Amino acid sequence: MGEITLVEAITQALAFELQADQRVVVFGEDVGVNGGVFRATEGLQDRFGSARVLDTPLAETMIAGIAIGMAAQGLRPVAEFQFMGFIYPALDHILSHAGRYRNRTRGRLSCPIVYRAPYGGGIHAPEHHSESTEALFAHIPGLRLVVPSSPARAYGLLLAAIRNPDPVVFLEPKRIYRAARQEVPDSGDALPLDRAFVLREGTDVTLISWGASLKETLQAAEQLAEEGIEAEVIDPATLKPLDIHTVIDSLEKTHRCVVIHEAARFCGLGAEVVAQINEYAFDLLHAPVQRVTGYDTVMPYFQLEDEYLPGAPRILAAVRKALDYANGGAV
Amino acid sequence: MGEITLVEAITQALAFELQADQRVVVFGEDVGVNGGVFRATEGLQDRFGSARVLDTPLAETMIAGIAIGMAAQGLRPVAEFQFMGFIYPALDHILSHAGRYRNRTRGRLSCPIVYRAPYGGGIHAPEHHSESTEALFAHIPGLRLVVPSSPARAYGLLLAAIRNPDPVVFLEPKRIYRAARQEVPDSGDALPLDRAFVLREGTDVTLISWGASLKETLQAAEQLAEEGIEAEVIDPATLKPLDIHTVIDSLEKTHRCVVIHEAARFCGLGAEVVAQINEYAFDLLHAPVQRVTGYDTVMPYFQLEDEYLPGAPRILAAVRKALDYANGGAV
Amino acid sequence: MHKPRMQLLASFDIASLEYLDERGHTTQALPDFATPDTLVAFYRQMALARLVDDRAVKMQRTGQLGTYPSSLGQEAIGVGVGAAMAKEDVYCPNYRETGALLERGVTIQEIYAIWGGDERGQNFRHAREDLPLSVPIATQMLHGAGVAFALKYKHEQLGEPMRVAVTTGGDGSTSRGDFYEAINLAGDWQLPLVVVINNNQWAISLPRSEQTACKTLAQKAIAAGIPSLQVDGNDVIAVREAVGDAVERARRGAGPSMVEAVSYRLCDHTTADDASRYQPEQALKEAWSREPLRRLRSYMQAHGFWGDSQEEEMQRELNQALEKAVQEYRDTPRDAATAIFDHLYETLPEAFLEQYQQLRGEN
Amino acid sequence: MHKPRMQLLASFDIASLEYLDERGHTTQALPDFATPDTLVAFYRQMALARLVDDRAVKMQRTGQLGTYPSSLGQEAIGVGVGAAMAKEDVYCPNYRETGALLERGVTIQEIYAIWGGDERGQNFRHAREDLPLSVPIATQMLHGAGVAFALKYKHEQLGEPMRVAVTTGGDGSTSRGDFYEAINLAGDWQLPLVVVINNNQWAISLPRSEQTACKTLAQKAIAAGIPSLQVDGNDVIAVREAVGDAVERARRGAGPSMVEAVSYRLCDHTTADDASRYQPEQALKEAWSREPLRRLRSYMQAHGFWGDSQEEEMQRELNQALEKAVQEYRDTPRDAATAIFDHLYETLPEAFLEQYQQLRGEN
Ligand SMILES: Cc1ncc(C[n+]2csc(CCOP(=O)(O)OP(=O)(O)O)c2C)c(N)n1
Ligand SMILES: Cc1ncc(C[n+]2csc(CCOP(=O)(O)OP(=O)(O)O)c2C)c(N)n1
Ligand SMILES: [Mg+2]
Ligand SMILES: [Mg+2]
Repeated sequence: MGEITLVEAITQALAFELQADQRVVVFGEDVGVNGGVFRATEGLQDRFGSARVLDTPLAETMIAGIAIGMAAQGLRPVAEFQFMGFIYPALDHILSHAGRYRNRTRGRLSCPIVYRAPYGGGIHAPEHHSESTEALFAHIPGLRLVVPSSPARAYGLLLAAIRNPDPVVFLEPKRIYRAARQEVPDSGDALPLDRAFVLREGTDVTLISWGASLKETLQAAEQLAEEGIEAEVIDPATLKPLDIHTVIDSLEKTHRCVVIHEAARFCGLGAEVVAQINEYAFDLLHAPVQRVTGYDTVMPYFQLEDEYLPGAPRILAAVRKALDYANGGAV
Repeated sequence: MGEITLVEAITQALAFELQADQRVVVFGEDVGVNGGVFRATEGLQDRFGSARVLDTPLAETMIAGIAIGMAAQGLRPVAEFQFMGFIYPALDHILSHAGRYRNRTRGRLSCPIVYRAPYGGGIHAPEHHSESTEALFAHIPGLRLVVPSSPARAYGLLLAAIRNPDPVVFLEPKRIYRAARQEVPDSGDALPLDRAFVLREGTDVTLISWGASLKETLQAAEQLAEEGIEAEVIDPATLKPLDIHTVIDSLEKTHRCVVIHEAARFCGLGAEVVAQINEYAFDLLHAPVQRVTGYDTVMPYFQLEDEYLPGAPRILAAVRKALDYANGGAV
Repeated sequence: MHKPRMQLLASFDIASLEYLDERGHTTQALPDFATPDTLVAFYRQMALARLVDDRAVKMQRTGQLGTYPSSLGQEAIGVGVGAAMAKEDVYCPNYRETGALLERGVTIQEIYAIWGGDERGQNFRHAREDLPLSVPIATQMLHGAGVAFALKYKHEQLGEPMRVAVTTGGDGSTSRGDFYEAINLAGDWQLPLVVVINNNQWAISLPRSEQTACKTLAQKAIAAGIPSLQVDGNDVIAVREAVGDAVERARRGAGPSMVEAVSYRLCDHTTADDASRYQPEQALKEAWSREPLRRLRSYMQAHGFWGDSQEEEMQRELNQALEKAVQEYRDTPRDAATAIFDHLYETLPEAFLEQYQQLRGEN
Repeated sequence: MHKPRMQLLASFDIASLEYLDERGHTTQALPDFATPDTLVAFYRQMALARLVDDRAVKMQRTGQLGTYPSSLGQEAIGVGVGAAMAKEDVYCPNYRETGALLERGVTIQEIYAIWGGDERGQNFRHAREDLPLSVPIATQMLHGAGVAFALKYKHEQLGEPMRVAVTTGGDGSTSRGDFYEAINLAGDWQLPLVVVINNNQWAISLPRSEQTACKTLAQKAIAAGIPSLQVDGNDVIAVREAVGDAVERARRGAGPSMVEAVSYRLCDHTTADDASRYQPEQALKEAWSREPLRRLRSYMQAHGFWGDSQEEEMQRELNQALEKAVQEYRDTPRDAATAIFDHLYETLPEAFLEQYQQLRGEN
């Protein structure tokens, strides 16, 4: 088989489920002949036909909306938005309908939909091609929000998302689409949703991140290890619902925490992580949880995007702030 | 003059600014002849003509989008969305353009727009008519987010919003549109944006809320006062940017805090408030900040909406939890 | 200035269909389906819709129901649409189609539950596959296109018989991008979708003439490359014929089409509205002279298969059915508070259990 | 089955306009503006656009520019549109209109800055009121409608001279609700808006034929009740004539209209694309035979006002200008990091000062 990249793992999962389940259809802009602008659907139309892998006209509201009708009829639509920057016209249908259909009909109809989109910055793309607005989806009731951070997790979580009986927004960190290769057997085995993954064990500080930022987070952890500081690194993977238990377990050991994300800080997902830690682990904290995030400004055009993205130095600075925090926390 | 309601204060502010500034135009669905479904624009078309107070076709993306072109040409558009539940198709333009135009053009063009919408539950309206999704807008860079909670603040803050050189999402708590009357002189005096209002002083606990929930929050404060517990009640009013200083000042006295909002909890604005308190006032806290919020489910049809909305009993329970918290907090 | 020479690329016609004029006189031979039995059945359903709406408005006034959108004056559209569909077709409604809902087997109690603030009303006992009532204007049209895709897919890929999706929306809905994106996709993918525009001349306070510069709403289908026509929406025979034709076209794989049915909203937008603020009295008076029930009754009476005794008998029966439904609605106990979580996800994620318990008063 | 009798309500024709055929032969008398001087100026601008695009692609390949969308093959549309506008009109562009941008006075350096990842490029030195390049497809059309409203408002309310908004979008843009909502409003409010659809036959990999079932894109204007026509988008004279006519109509208060200009994308969608994956080689070859520069040059040569020496002289001049611009682009120092906050709000709110300082390395 050989090792595959994250984006290849996406393709592999789509192919597996298209093969296994006749109800699965894949559609979006340029996903057919062209195989998607990132090649995430490469070869799928050839293999499964243009009745199951479809190029849509250019209309995101439509892509979101038809998925709901398809799902209500028992299909398993997997809809691609070409970039997260073009998902906003779809928000109405995701929020007003996909996340509500089961509840609205008291279980009569449901929306087992996967809305996929590449997301995040760092690839020197034009404006609107580098968005990280996962928090918008995290606030919407009735959804799941999933972000993979490795080929194996991309494969296993996407399978889980497609099989999940409720709608999932599945954001793919495009900066690491091809950053690493991994052996990912095409076993059809899903990974659990709603469960965090501990990527690195440690006792001194808990680092929480997801998607592409885990790259810098793990780098920072390595660097800390050289100084004898052992960071525990947690990838929630499912951002909503959030597996806070894994975080609390970690805080029992470390008592210090840093949350890292690319998105703007204000009302970002980091805030929810901090709030839940405040609620469930207040007494465990020896220092305020630090947030290392994108700034509260627009994702800049690419000449300045590295200034915007939280890199290892900013993560390290935050860790040191947490570690150096005057012994003891509140009062 | 007599006392006026919150919705009348909105009308009064719109009329003042239409009179004072030829660049102001007001538009939306049914805002003209009908005066708006809540009568917020009552009489304005009669007074200022149908060239300045306009009924649009039924299209929210359009309403958001044309405001941007108008503003780029130097007008001061005030756009109404009939209910917050119908604002989502507008999100793309607000996020991708209104919040970015000044930055994108490095100051050449800007978007001094006010996007108004009635919001919140509690009036026994049909589905989609009771939304509180302010957090979605709070996450968007380049915007201001303002929620008034009294006739006087509605008047002064709406004037400030219209005069503000950048886009403002102005959410009007419809449950209290007519809940109270107040003398509001038509002086044309704006209130400051980006500043919190202390509605009640107290020393024992800080209650933070906005919009309609302040009604129950203040009720709870009164009830606490009867027991000798003095709550300080803060209305941020401008939810983004958030005036955290006023909150910290309060925490210097109270050391305990409860945040109350109608919106769903997960990634709600309460999370940001908690996160900033964690960052700036960690040592001040004697108890974890409590969040009293809507549940993480869809706003129910009205038979169950009172189960959903955070009422005074839930606020009181949270205050007691904060007050009873085992002396001392962390460690 | 010299006018340049141009080459003609394409031409389009929009036509309209009517069988019964305002007085109930036929303007052309009726279609085969228009037997006395069928027409009586249509009339009965229209009368029922009117009763259901009327009672709903009264219940709202006495606090027994929330805001309610009556379909007074538009009964022919609802009933014509409902009658044109096969049971196994899928209806994707907006919120103002009492007649169509009743035809589809949605019960009166369910309709009242929905507007009485109870999601259980959307859990249709009979029309299991029909979509729930949709409040956000025109969104249901995209869902309808998705349903139509699924029906075509199941026919072509899984060998099921071809079924058709029918979606309705108002004149106002034709201004929304959703409407347009739906018909464009339907044309592009040749989906078995029928779009019915219920042009009742008003979108709350905005008259049809200010909604768009178009002469007809039917012509908007030209932008999607799909066929369309206008029908007299007060003529249930014309509605049934036009929609039936569209449904059959879709069923035989000949693709989508659109029907603009022109009627008039003879009531306030909803019980929360006061149409006298914006609606010319004269227009309303004139519209009453074109309303759908009377003209059909005139025709039935003129042709000798309807009279006062049948009318009385029918009204009695319908009222009985209505009373029974109202009683059942009133007797339905409020849903449990925990219902707000019970159907949010198939299985409530652990992360929300604490909130669930809080709601149950357990912590 | 008996076919029902229908009444005709409305008819619509879509026509197309051309002056110069593929070989540069006139198919009808040219409009008055088409003097040798003007045509040379058009040709020159088209040639410049092609050079600017060509160099951009090369710079991208060598890492000096980010992703770039060339307008190769569509120069006649850009130049025709730009030439049809008065300086004081307002252009609301999409992202692929090099010719129009240059006509509007946007500098080559600015175009390169934008695609080189620098917002300063959007701060047009000359076209101060034109909207920035818009990446989210069709959104600019709504902004254009808003601009048109403002121009009409300033004319009617504030006594300013009437100006016109012109917006462009691709064939793909006509599938988005934004497009439709914009033209519907423009028709409804009779805005001074001209919508130009640059139909280059592709939306990335989706061919025009799969974007919509419509025979023409021009017919989509029927859904908004506004006039439209198709022009040969490889014929700069036809584009200039049709858009000029539309602009003048809007200027005299006669409302909006739409022009579909048919050309062909002779390049990859952007430098990030590989069109050979989806584009039939033959189609590309054929399209080259219709490209806009050669046919105009043939005409100019045949009519004796252009020859090899003029061509060489022009190419030399254009290349000089280009080199100068490239040099200026390369010499522009990167913007300060704090720029990401400097223009977010007119005045940075206190709440974000801490982040600003962090960015400056101050804490
Ligand atoms: C997207 C959206 N915007 C606004 C509303 C508020 N609203 C409810 S009905 C209505 C008018 C609808 O008019 P029309 O489509 O003609 O249908 P009708 O009510 O006449 O049946 C409006 C504006 C809504 N429900 N959805
Ligand atoms: C709303 C939106 N969706 C998707 C994209 C990604 N995208 C960029 S260009 C393009 C195709 C556009 O085709 P067309 O409108 O014909 O313009 P052209 O590129 O051919 O000039 C797509 C899908 C986008 N920029 N905006
Ligand atoms: Mg209507
Ligand atoms: Mg194109």
